[in-house]
This record gives sequence, C-alpha cells and structure tokens, in this order.
Amino acid sequence: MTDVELYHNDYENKWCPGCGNFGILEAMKDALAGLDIPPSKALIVSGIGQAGKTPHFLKCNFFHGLHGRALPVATGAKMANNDMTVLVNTGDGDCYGEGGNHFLAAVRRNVDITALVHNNKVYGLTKGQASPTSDMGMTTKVQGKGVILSPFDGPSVALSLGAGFVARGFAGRMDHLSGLIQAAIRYSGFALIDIFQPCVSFNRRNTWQSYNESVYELTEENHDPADLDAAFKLCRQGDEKIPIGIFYQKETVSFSDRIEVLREGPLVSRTFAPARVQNLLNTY
Amino acid sequence: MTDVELYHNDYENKWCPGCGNFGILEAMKDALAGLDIPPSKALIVSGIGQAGKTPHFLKCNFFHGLHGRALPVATGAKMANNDMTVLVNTGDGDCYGEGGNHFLAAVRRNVDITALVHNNKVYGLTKGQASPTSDMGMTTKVQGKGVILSPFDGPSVALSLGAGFVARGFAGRMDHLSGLIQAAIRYSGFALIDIFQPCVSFNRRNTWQSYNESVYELTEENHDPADLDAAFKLCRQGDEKIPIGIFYQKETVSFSDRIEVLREGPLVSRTFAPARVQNLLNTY
Amino acid sequence: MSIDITVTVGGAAGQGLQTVGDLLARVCHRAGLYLMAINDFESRIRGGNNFFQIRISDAPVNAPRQPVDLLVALDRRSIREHRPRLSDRGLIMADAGSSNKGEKGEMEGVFTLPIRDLAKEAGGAITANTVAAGACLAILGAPWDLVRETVEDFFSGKSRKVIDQNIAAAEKGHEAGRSVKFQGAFQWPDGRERKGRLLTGADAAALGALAADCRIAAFYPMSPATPILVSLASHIDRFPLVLEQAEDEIAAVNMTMGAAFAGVRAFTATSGGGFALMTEGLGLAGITETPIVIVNAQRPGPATGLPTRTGQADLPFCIHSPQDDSPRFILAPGTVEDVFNTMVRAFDLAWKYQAPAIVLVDQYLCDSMFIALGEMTVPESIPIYTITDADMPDPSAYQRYAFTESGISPMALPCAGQALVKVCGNEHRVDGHITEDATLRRRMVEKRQSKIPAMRGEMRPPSAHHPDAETLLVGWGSTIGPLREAVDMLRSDGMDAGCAHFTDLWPFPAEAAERVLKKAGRRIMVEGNATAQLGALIREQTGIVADGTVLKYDGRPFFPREIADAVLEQTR
Amino acid sequence: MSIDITVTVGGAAGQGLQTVGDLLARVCHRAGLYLMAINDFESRIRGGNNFFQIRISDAPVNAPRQPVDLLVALDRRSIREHRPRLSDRGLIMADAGSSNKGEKGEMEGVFTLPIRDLAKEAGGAITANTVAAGACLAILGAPWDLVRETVEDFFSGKSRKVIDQNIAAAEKGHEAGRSVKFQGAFQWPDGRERKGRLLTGADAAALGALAADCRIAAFYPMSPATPILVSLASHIDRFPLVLEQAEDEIAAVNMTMGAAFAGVRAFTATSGGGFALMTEGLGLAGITETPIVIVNAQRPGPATGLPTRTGQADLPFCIHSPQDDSPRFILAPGTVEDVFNTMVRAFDLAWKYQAPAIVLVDQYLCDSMFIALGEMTVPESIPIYTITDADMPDPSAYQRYAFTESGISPMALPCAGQALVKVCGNEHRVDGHITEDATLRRRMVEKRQSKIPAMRGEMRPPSAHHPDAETLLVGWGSTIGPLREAVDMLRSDGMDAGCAHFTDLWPFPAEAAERVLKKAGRRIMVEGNATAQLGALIREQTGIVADGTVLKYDGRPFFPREIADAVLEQTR
Ligand SMILES: Cc1ncc(C[n+]2csc(CCOP(=O)(O)OP(=O)(O)O)c2C)c(N)n1
Ligand SMILES: Cc1ncc(C[n+]2csc(CCOP(=O)(O)OP(=O)(O)O)c2C)c(N)n1
Ligand code: SF4
Ligand code: SF4
Ligand SMILES: [Mg+2]
Ligand SMILES: [Mg+2]
Repeated sequence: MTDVELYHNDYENKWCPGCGNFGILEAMKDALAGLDIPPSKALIVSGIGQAGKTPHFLKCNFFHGLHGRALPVATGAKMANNDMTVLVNTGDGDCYGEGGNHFLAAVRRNVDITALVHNNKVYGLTKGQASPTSDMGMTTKVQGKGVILSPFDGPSVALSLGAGFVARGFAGRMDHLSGLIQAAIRYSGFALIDIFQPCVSFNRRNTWQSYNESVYELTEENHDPADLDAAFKLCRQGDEKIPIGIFYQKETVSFSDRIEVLREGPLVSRTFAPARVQNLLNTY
Repeated sequence: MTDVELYHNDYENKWCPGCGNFGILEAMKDALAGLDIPPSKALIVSGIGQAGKTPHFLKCNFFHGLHGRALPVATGAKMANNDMTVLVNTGDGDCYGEGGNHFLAAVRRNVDITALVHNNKVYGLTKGQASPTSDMGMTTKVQGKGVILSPFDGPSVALSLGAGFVARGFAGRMDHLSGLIQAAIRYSGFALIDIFQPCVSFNRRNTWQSYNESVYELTEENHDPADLDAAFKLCRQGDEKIPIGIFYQKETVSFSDRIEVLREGPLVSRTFAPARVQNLLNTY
Repeated sequence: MSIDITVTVGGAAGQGLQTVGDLLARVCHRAGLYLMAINDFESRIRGGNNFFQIRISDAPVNAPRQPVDLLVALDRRSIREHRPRLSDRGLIMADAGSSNKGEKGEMEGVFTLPIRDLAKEAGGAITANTVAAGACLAILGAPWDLVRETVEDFFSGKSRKVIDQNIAAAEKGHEAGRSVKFQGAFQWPDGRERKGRLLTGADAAALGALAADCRIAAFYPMSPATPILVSLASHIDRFPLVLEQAEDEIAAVNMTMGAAFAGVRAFTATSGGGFALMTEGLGLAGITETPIVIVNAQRPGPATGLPTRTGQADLPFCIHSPQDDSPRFILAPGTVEDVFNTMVRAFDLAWKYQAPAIVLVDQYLCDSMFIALGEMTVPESIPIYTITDADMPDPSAYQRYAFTESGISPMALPCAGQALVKVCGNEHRVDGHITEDATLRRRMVEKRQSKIPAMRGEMRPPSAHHPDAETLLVGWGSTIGPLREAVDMLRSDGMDAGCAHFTDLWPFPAEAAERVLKKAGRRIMVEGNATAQLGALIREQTGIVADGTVLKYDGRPFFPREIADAVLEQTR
Repeated sequence: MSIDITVTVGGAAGQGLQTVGDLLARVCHRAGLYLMAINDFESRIRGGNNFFQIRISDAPVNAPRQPVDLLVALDRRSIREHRPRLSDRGLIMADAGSSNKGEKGEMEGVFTLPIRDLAKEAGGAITANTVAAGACLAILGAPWDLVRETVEDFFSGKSRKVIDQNIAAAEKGHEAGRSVKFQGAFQWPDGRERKGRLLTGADAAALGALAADCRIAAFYPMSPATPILVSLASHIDRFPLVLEQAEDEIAAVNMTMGAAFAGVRAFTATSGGGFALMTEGLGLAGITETPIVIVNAQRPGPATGLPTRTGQADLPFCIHSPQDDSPRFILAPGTVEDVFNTMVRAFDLAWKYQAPAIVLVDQYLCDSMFIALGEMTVPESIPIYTITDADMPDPSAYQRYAFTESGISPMALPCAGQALVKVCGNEHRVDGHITEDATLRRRMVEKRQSKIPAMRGEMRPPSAHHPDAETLLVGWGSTIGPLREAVDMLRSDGMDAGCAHFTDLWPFPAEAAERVLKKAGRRIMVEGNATAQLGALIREQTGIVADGTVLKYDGRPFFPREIADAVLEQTR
C-alpha cells in the first residue's frame, strides 16, 4: 500500500471550511493508496465547479477542462492510453446538467472510468442556483418561487441505461466511500458513484445532519447488488432512509475490451508505419 | 371531428417509399382530426433528420429548427403561449443523441408537449450511421466492426426520470398509434411516445416484418399503466415480444400549471405596463 | 471636485464584503453624494482575498481610481495586498482581533478597532460587516442618523430582530470609528437629495429588459451574466415574466427562440463559453429571422479563463459566428444608463428587423455600482411589429418569408389566427418550406443581407469627448468612464486629447466612424483585450490604421490614470 | 487538349448514380485519361433529382464545366433539368422504359435504350445502373475489355454471382450503346497507363490523417464531413486506429482533446453547425495548448442551410471563435494533393506549436473526384514534439506551462513517467494550477501570443498563376482549379489575368500577401460566400482594398467560364 501522504499537494485548497468535498478528497487519496496506484499512474479529469477543482488538491496528473465536458475528455484520454487509471471528478450540475448528454453516452459506452459525482444538489461555485438534483421547492436567488422541476437521480438513470456499476456514497463516511472508490476502480467498465456531499454555503436542506440521520450502509444481508429491480427500488426510497453502497454491479465487457486493436496495447505506444500508408496510397 | 383532409399539404414528400414515417404522419393527422384540433391551433416543432421533416408534410404551424434542439424550442414556444397544442417530431438521433440533454430536461420539466420519437434505430438522413438506439453489433459504413455501445431505451430513461406519460408505438399500427397520440395530447404534461419506425433504406435488422411478427398491444388485461415496476419490465423485454401501448401514466402537474403567472393567461396575450416599470425604476 | 475619496474594503470571500459595500454606497447615495464602486473577487465562496472599492465624490465619477485613501481590512491579507496602493493621506483600519497573527511589521501604522468583539456585543459575529461599515462611515465623517436610516432600510426585508441587531452593530462601529482621525474625512451634505439612481450594470440590464416588455428569460448560470438574472428574479412578482433556468446554454438560446417565434419578447444572458454554445442557435435566429436578444457578459478567456474578472475580447467572435453570414446587431453600452436604454433598443431593433441582437457587457459593468444621472426612458408603448389575420387579404395565403423591398417579411404568430406560420432553419421558400433551388437560395441570402443598409442606418455614431482633439483615444463598451476621465487628465497635463466611444458596433457605422476618426492626428485604441479588436475592425471597415494601442488583458478594469500614463508614454 | 467531354448522369436518389459515376471515373482512370467529377445531390435518400457530372480529357482538368455533352437521364426529370445545358454536340440518352410518360415534346431528340429491360435480363433491376454505365461508356467509345476489367475490379468485394451479373449488365449496356452515334465519341488510349491517383477530397483527408500518424478520430456525422470518416473507416483494419462516433460534436472535440493530451494524434471532422458547437472546445485547446486538428467541411448556412451543397463562408468564424484571443492555424487546401499534404502539415504544426489547427474544406472538395498528379508525401517518420522523464533534470519538478523564449513549453505525457502533467482551462500558473493573479495572467496571454510570429513564419505565401498579371483574381480553398482555368480563359480572351490562391490563412501571412497582391493593377476577389470574407481579411491585415468581387453563394461550385465572364463584365 502506497503512503497516503504521497497524494498530498501544497496548492491552496479553495473550498469552504466544512464542505463535503473534503471527505471525498480524503476518500480518493485513501482509495488510490489502498490500491497502490501512485500519483504518476492516475489521471484525473474534471469539469468546472467546486467538484471540478478536486484534482488541484491532490497530487496527480490532471486535465481540468470545461463545464460539463469531463467525461468525453476522459474517454478520449483512455482511448489513447488504456493503461492509465482514469478518474473523473464532476458536480451534479457538471455531470447531470450541462454534461447530461455525455453522462448518457458514457454509461452506454462503458469506458473503464470511475466517475465521482459530487452531488451537493446545488450549483456551488456559481453561488447557489438550483442544480438538476435539487429538491423540488428549494428556493434560491433565481428560483425565487422554488424549484419546479423533478429531481434527476443519477443512479436510476444509469440503471435504466444498462450500467454495470452503480453506487451511492456519502462524503461523511470516508472509509465506506474509499471502499466504493476502490471497487469502482477495480471494476472494468464505467463505474458511477453518486456521492451525497453537503454544501454548507448554499444548501440548507441536504445537510450533514440530515444525511447523518438518514444514511445506512448496504450489506450482503440487506441488498443483493445483482438484483436490478431491487437496485431501482433503492433509488426510489424517500429521504428518510438513504442507502449507500453498491446498488448494482454486473460483469460487462468494457469499451477498450470491445475494440480489437486496443487489445494489442495502448494506442500511444504503437509505432508509425509509413510503408503501410504508402501502400494504401498506391491503391488509389 | 375535423376532416383529416384538412391536414393535407401539397408540399412534395421527400421520404423513401415504404418508410415507416408515412404511418406516423397518417396517425398524426388522424389524431389531430380526432381531437378536433385544426391546423391553425397546432404547432409542430421538429429537429433535423427524416423525422424532423415531418411538419413539412402536413398542414400546420411549424418551427423546423436545429438537429437535437426541438424540445427547447417547443418549451420556449409553450411558455410564451400555453394555449397552443405543441407536438414535437424528432428522431432517435435527434432526441436521444445530439439532443439527449434536452430530453432529460424535458421529462423533468414536464412541459405540456407531446414528443413523437421516430425511432428507426439509425441515422436516416445522414445515410445510415448507428444511432443511440441501434442494436449492438449492427454494422454500418462507419461502424464497420459493428456497434459496441449498449442501446438507449427512451421509455426506460423517461421512467427513471419520473415521467408521467410513457408510451411506445409502432408505425405499422396506424389506428393504435393515433390513439396513443390522442392520449398523449390529452395528457397534461410531457408525454413521450417512442415509435418503432422501419427504415427501409438503412436498417436491415428492425424491419416491417420483424415488428409485425413481434409487436403486441397492451390492454387492460395484460398491463396496468399505473404500475411503475411493470412499466420498467416492459422496457426490458427482449426483441421477441414487443409491447406497444401506454407503458406508464400518472397524474402530474404540468410546468405551466406550476407557474403562477401562467395561470392568468398566456404570456403572449398580456399587456405592457410602462407605469409599473417606471415605478420600479424609481426605487433605484 | 472637492471630495474624491477611495475606500477599499478587503477581506476573504464569505466575510460579507458585499453588505459592507452596499451599505457604504447606499449611505453615500442617500446623502446626495456621487460614487462608483467596483467588486473584485476570486472564483471561490469562502477564503481567498476579495475587495470592494468605492470612490466617493461631490461630482459625478464614472471610473475607479487606483490609490486607496481608506483601507478597511477585514483580514490580514488585505493589508498586504493593498498597502502598496495607499495614498499619501491613506489610512488602514483593521480588526483588532486579527492583530496578533501575521508577519512582523505588518500591522505597522494600522489603526485597529475591535470589530468582531463589537459585533458579538451587538448580536452576533455575523454582524461584523455591519460594524465595519458603521466604523468606516464614521471615519469618513458620515452622521449617525444617516447611517441608521440606511441600515434600517437596507435590512427592511428581514425580521425586526435582525434589523435591530444590525442597527446596534452599525452604531457600535460608528461610535468606535469616530475616534479615528482621517485626513480624508469630509463634511457630509445635509440635503439628503439623492443624485440619480444607484445601480449596477446587471440591474440596468434587468430593468431595461422589463422596460422592453421582455416576458421570458431563459438562461444557464454563468458569471458575470448571472447577476442580471438574479436582479430580474427579484422583480418577478410584479410582471408577467417567466424566468427559466435551462439545462445548458444551447437549450437557453433555443427556448428564447421558441418564445420569440410564439410572439413573446425574450432574451438570454451568458458569457463567452456559454455564448460559444449558443452560436449555432444564433445562426438559426439568423436564417429563420427570429428576433432574439442575447446578452454576452464578457470575461477573460478562452475556455474558463478568469471566471470572475473582466475583459472585452469577444467582439469579432460576436460579429463573425457562426458559420456563413447573417445579419445581427451588436451593441456595447458604456454606462448603466446606456445599458438600460440599449436593452430597450436591442429588443426594438431585433423585432423591427427580425434579426438577433447581441448586447455586449462585461464583468466590470455588470458588477460595479454607478450613479445614473442620464435618462433611462421607459417607452410608453411597445411598437407592434407583427401582423394578424386582420392585416392580411387572405390569411390562408400567408407566407412567412415573402420577398419585400426592405427584406423584412411581415411576421405573423403561430396559432393566433388562420394564417399558418412556417419557419425553417434549412434554406427555405417564401412559404417556409425547405428548398434546394439555387436561385431561391441566392434570393433568400440577398433578402436577408438586404436588411443591412437599413440596420446600419439605425446605428449611432461613436460619441466623442473633445472630438476635435489632435490625439483621439478610441474605445468601446464599458471603458467610456475611464476613457473620458483619462482625456480630462491628459488635457490638464497639457495634451490636446479627446476620445471616441462606440456603443453601436454592428452593422459597423463605417462612415460615421471615419468622419469622427479622420479628424484626429493620432488615434490610440484603448481596449480590454490583447489584440486591439476594434482597431482591426476599424481598419477592415474604413482603412484607418490606429497609431497606438493601450491594451489591458489581466482581467482588471481600466483606471483612468493608467490609460493617461500609457498614452503619454506612447506619444512622448 | 483534344478531348474535353462532360457527361452528366442524372436521376433520382436511390437509383445508384454513385455506382454509375464510380464506374465511369474508374474506366477513364484505367484508360489513362484525366478527369474530374462533381456530385450534386439533395438532402434525401430516395427520389428528387441528383446528378453526377464527369469531365473527361486527355489533359489535366481541375474544374467542372457547365455545358453537357452527353446526358444520361435515369429519370424524366433529369431531361428537363439538364437539357438547357446541352452543348452543340450534345446527346441525351434515356431509358426507353420511361419514354411514354411525361410532358409532350419532352422526349424530343432523346435517344432511348431499354435499360431496365436489359438489366432484368442481366440479373435484376438492381443492375440498371451498371447497364447505364456500360451504355454510356460505349457511346463514348470505350472498348469493352476495358469496361469489363473495371467492372470486375469494382465489384471484387462481392460474391461471384453479383460480379457476373454486373458484367453481364455492363455488356448488355455496352452492346446497346454501341449503336448510338455521338459526336463527342473519341479514340480511347490503348496504353492503360493510369495518370496519377483517382480520389475524392474526403479520401485525401482520410489518407492524410493516416500519413500524419493519426490514431484517433472522434466525430459526429454531418455532411459533408462524413465521407472523410467513411473513407477512414474503410482502412481501419490496417492501422492502430480507433474511430469513435460521439454523442454530439461537443463530445467529439473534447474526446479529441483528451486523446491528444494523452499523447495520440487525433482529429475530428464536422461542418459549420457542428463546428459552432466545438468552438468552446477550440478555446480549451487554445488555453491548454493541446494539439488538436479539426476539419471543418463547409456547406452553406447559417443553421442547417443547404446541407448537401458547397460554400466557403466560415473563414472569419474559424479565425475569431470562440471568446477571447488564442492562436490557431487555419489552412484551406485547394486540390486533393493539397488536402493530403495539408492534413500532414496540420498535425505537424499543431503538435509543434501546441495549438489547434483547423483545416477548411467544403462539400465540393470532399465529394468530388479528382486525378492527383502532384506529390502526396508520406513522411518517413513523425517528429516527436513531446518529452519524457529522460529529457528532464528533475521529473518531479516538471511544469507543463514553463515560460520559454518561443512561448512553447516542453510537453510531457500523463502516466508516461514520474513527471506529473497538469492541464487546466482556467488561467493557470506554470505548473498548471489555477491562478487569479493579474501579472501571471498577463504573462500567460503573452506566452501564448508569443508563438504567433513563428507560427506565421510557417505560413506559405499564396500560390500564383501568372503572378505578374495586371488583373489578379484572388481566392482560397477549393476554388483553385476553377480560378486557374478562368485565368487561362481570360488570357485567351486577351486579358492580362492571373490569380493568387491562399491555402495558408491564419496566422495571416500579411507580408507575403501584400507582396503578391500589390503588384497587380486590379484585384478581384473570387469567393464562395456573399461578403468576400477573404477580401475583408486582406483589408484588415494589409490595407489593400479589392477592386471587385465574384461571389457565389447558391451552394453550387464555381465554373471557370462563369468566373471569367463575371470578370470580363466587371472590367469592361
Ligand atoms: C459553458 C459554461 N456554462 C456555465 C458555466 C458556469 N458554471 C461554472 S460551475 C457551474 C455549476 C457548478 O455546479 P456543479 O456542477 O453542481 O458543481 P459544484 O460547484 O456544485 O461542485 C456553472 C454553471 C461555465 N463555466 N461554463
Ligand atoms: C449539429 C449537427 N450535427 C449533425 C448534423 C447532421 N445530421 C442531420 S440529421 C442527423 C441524424 C439523423 O438521425 P435521426 O435523428 O435518427 O433522424 P432520422 O433521419 O433517422 O429520422 C445528423 C447527424 C446536423 N444537422 N447538425
Ligand atoms: S460552496 Fe458549497 S460545494 Fe462549494 S466549496 Fe463551499 S460548501 Fe463546498
Ligand atoms: S432513409 Fe429511412 S428513415 Fe429516411 S425516409 Fe428513407 S426509409 Fe425513411
Ligand atoms: Mg453541485
Ligand atoms: Mg433515426
């Protein structure tokens, strides 16, 4: 096991004190250390938002791109070099709002990526507008009358798209979350972890307290992750009891494994064969 | 009942002979006639693709916009004038591919729109590339090795988003489809009808014959449209038996009905009150 | 101008700088003073270092100054950041609570007050910013009853308890502040006659939209455009108005188009990256001739760039996107009055010519507070540019894209009568159906382009300050305040300087521009971008090559002195 | 040039025009003739009216001609559409089967052959196009064995039965065609020495990408870019190549960026509306200095416009999008050779300068077939512009955005060693972390801009044909063939004409342009857009104002004669 300190970065952290993101950050470090993936072997791709800033706060290779577009960047990078461990840090707005279309495609494409959705049910970085996961009725400075759209639930949608690894975490259960992240990284294919993350600055509904009171961990006794119908039902449970853990897992063949040419090694390591191009050109 | 002939348009139809779209077109006319909605009272919004051309081929008000963007245009139009009956013609690529993010939002927003997804499981107008709904393994000129993404199922995703009206139709059952369209128009809220539509030019898998052999109509006996779990299961049935009909229906409050100011009448009919603006200005 | 004081309030995000700033500005406004204030903040919610800087005067001021006369430091870092800018008469006031930490010598010459302690006494640490505001105002010499009134007013939406706590906090601050001797303190006017209106550019844009009878705004949050929507949202109860947060900017612009097509004035607001996503829709508005208004609130790019800072670097992008040519208006107002009036004009022009209108503002303009002295005219009525069945000989023969001399086809609304309205983003026939015909295509392009001469005719010439000067500074958009003050500085330095400022940028008023620019012996472009974008446009459109440039692209607003100095240096 | 025949094959979509066209072109190529062929089709899959038009010659031809010498009409509408263009020696050949319907007099002078009946005899109605090709070739005088060989070759991927049926069909057509007397028939060369390579612009772009060692192409289908991907897909088995259809264009450009960041040469291809959606990503490539290549295959817009037609109206859009300034290359090749070589250069320049490169082609260039006689150079090796740990004194101190004299920072790859690669679309420090600092921002903008002089140094001057001429036609991109032929026509009409053609457009090679353009007495812009976009750019960059314009924006390609006539008219 790698020393967690190896992931320490001295770039100033810019999150609010008390933010749920700190729990996610620590869980990530713990998970990478636990799996013995040193900083130089992991690539973290992120979008824009508080969640998107995550890779600045741990030591790693990163590509911090556009709002909503982390998944396609990660997909391209993984296509180019499928030896890399690729993680994505994205917000609920980033992933399910601006980036909704890429989320749909990422699940279907089943690229071997671990997607961590920092779900604070609000647009944090832009000062508290509603996000796709905001509760109905939540008021904000622009949603003065309260949110009237029904909330987006990432796990349900992923399941409906045939996802092979769907989990929910909570920023307040670091060890549990680290376990989920490790399972997700080990999973070959697209792995979604939707993580409840309190935003102490803008979300007065979904708080540390409310989550601490309502989350419970899934165990072998209370849930079978091979049962799709049960997984759907977990998503639909109300706010009183919130299950965390792996909702659903099945074996799938990942994107890379479905592409013959990638089985011979990562594209980035292949060599250029000018004669082959010349021969092809000569057929014209 | 209005005369179906009223919807006849003499603009040249540009679909291939034998295309499933003709069935959808006739069902639309029949449904509008059946509900006594004359051409001047309906607005049809469409995207780009063969499906997107639909409003040119019947008499109506229409806005034929960009690839993937029919739903937001329809939403804006309905916000401006919620007295209009608004229908959307969109393709599987248009709605679930380029426009995927708008599809997600439209379901959540629950605007009172009827969305007809002409699902031919292929990109028709651009000559036969795979679409989000294409079967795995289907080969095309660019998917030479066959499709490797798992197919998108509109009804499942809509259900996972909490949709209130989810149906599947088949272009070869005109009367049945007309009934679905009528129910969808009558429904107050976002109504999805995913319509299997044979593409005789580019799809050799999902043919008239295969559908004719496998579709069966849902009835009171074999399905309860109030049962969400059952609805999910209908989506997951294999290709041997394909249910058509209303998968799921529940009462919801539509977008317009959730907005106080719209209850006083459509925005387009309100009057300008300069004094009110002046008063407000004077508070600065 | 006998009063010209700059007060900077610095602190971390989350310390309530905005409240301090608002209180200072409102007190000054209520007293009948003039002011302008900028907001400088990082892209984070807590921590870091932000500041609010207000310039107070007894004469109109429309630009920030760099030297700080009074620094109110809510944290230690603000002392480090701003001390170098302190003026000769400058004073630093900080919280006594923070005086024990920090580098050696850092607190030298800093006057401390027990702000946090006073706040706790008043009703809680949360009122520290009100204590600071009270103290700051006392240091400036503001009378207590004026401060009290303003605080009462400012918190009037809150509970009585909150109001009283804040009044107590302000009072404690005011009492403590009175003991501080500050050379810049001045005699406050008694009259309480407010000069003009106090508002931000974002407020002005929101009010302008309402004055234009806008009823739908579809948007996706993005700095620095969001404050426009926040301002608009605060008025939602008084108007037939729907504000919808879209799933992304693509949806926002397409919703706006749907709304306009159905007959309601609608707009969207965004910033560069969001505007990029809207460009395909902009083209759709172009070919379908749908009257939409887009506010592009500029910030430095490309990509995420500096999300909370200012810049003026989207001009050619707005002119030339998306693919192919299509007419549009581009207007870049300079003052808050201009923002308001330009919004009204933008809607009017869009609907009159059935073409999209883009209003270019920026973070500096949106987030700064100004006193508006000029006219902000609410139209008495909104011209109706659409037709109904009654206006048609035969509604069933209605053709949305009928050829006319002006290029403008009579626009009817869907479901408003018997006329069917058919709109299409493919090239189309006069009836709105798709065409592939070469001749018709040519004619439709020409129809759309034929609106341009009349559109250009609507464009106002650049406004000038000392138009006959030998050296002409040339700018656009939000820089008008700094430009004019720089000109005044240069003139008092003995230079024959003037400036020309463009609000109306497209269709470019080439002749008017040429007339104004040709007169000068030397033209210097002053722009908030790295490549002198307006300079390039002027050369393209008139052949005139600028003789120099003063360019700023660090995300901060222009200060008049720095413009004047750069000009002096270039012309020495 | 003793042979110069234009054959037009017209019919409905779905009648197999493409096959007829391919067969005609291949037979000519195999015979050692020169040719060029355009494809004109509607945005539909069945019905309507399309045509394929091939110009055959014994000397190189690089532009289409308007007069038709032989019209092969697979449907009646083609007779109506194309008869007006028939040359003096022109002949119309149609299917006897269709001769009984249609307007009176329509079949006058039309030679009919029982095409469909012959097809049925040969093996099925589906071979009607092969019958037509055989007949057409016989009418032109092509020997049967040449036709047979070609048909055999063309269908070689199919079953023996299909091959034989088509040979039978071609033979029946050929037999029937031999009875037709056509004034334009000519003696076919015996040599069978192929002149150059036969390929479309789309083929050339795909091959160029492979020659540049491109290993990933992410795309979303859009005419006229799709054929590039189709062509590439047909070679997928021979190369380490992944082709991925993205969910939309935004994903496509971001995938491309991810791939390039991870060290693989990657590109995407799209058309205007798709490019609009990519512009935010283009800015991200700019600020992150990620080497991506984007092919923008132009078609008339805005919005959906004319989806299957041609135009050249995206130049300023590509230069100026998205928000703010950032360096990029823009290259618009004119010939198929140029397309191939430009793709190789675009990748090389993108990686060398760590900046995006845009290749501008159009429907005419992508969908037309040409004979490439010029060099198409496959590089012997691909320069390595990235570094590894071994190149660094201390990999753990690696900084992606280190300041250097050239503005180009050494680029390492993620997960390739100990060096951590940190990339960010916010303004950043040298180590890739976000910064909000004003000075650093300024320096980073200047770092990126500082690459431009060297980038401009890579730009090639416009190529000229009769560079010393009094009247210079000026164009860019795909018009080079028509331009040069128009010059030849004008010169034989007695005018001292020449032309200058730009492939390299950005950073604009202003000095070289000025040198070439200044020499002429009169400059006439010839462009496929409504506003003379290159003309405006030239004025902006050099001050030179064009003296006239020949603009075409109906979606159809330029014909040399129409250019020459327009020039003659303007200069009379
Ligand atoms: C194209 C674009 N649109 C909008 C924005 C502004 N923006 C930045 S972050 C953000 C939302 C952040 O919400 P979320 O993804 O939930 O992240 P959080 O800050 O809550 O972690 C928005 C709208 C942007 N940067 N780019
Ligand atoms: C932004 C953009 N990207 C791509 C296209 C090209 N395009 C037109 S239609 C289409 C797909 C059509 O497929 P679908 O929506 O399934 O409709 P169908 O033709 O099958 O009915 C595409 C990719 C476009 N017009 N605009
Ligand atoms: S605003 Fe909310 S999500 Fe963002 S850092 Fe602060 S607490 Fe966390
Ligand atoms: S291509 Fe397919 S979907 Fe399109 S019109 Fe033809 S049959 Fe119908
Ligand atoms: Mg969030
Ligand atoms: Mg389809």
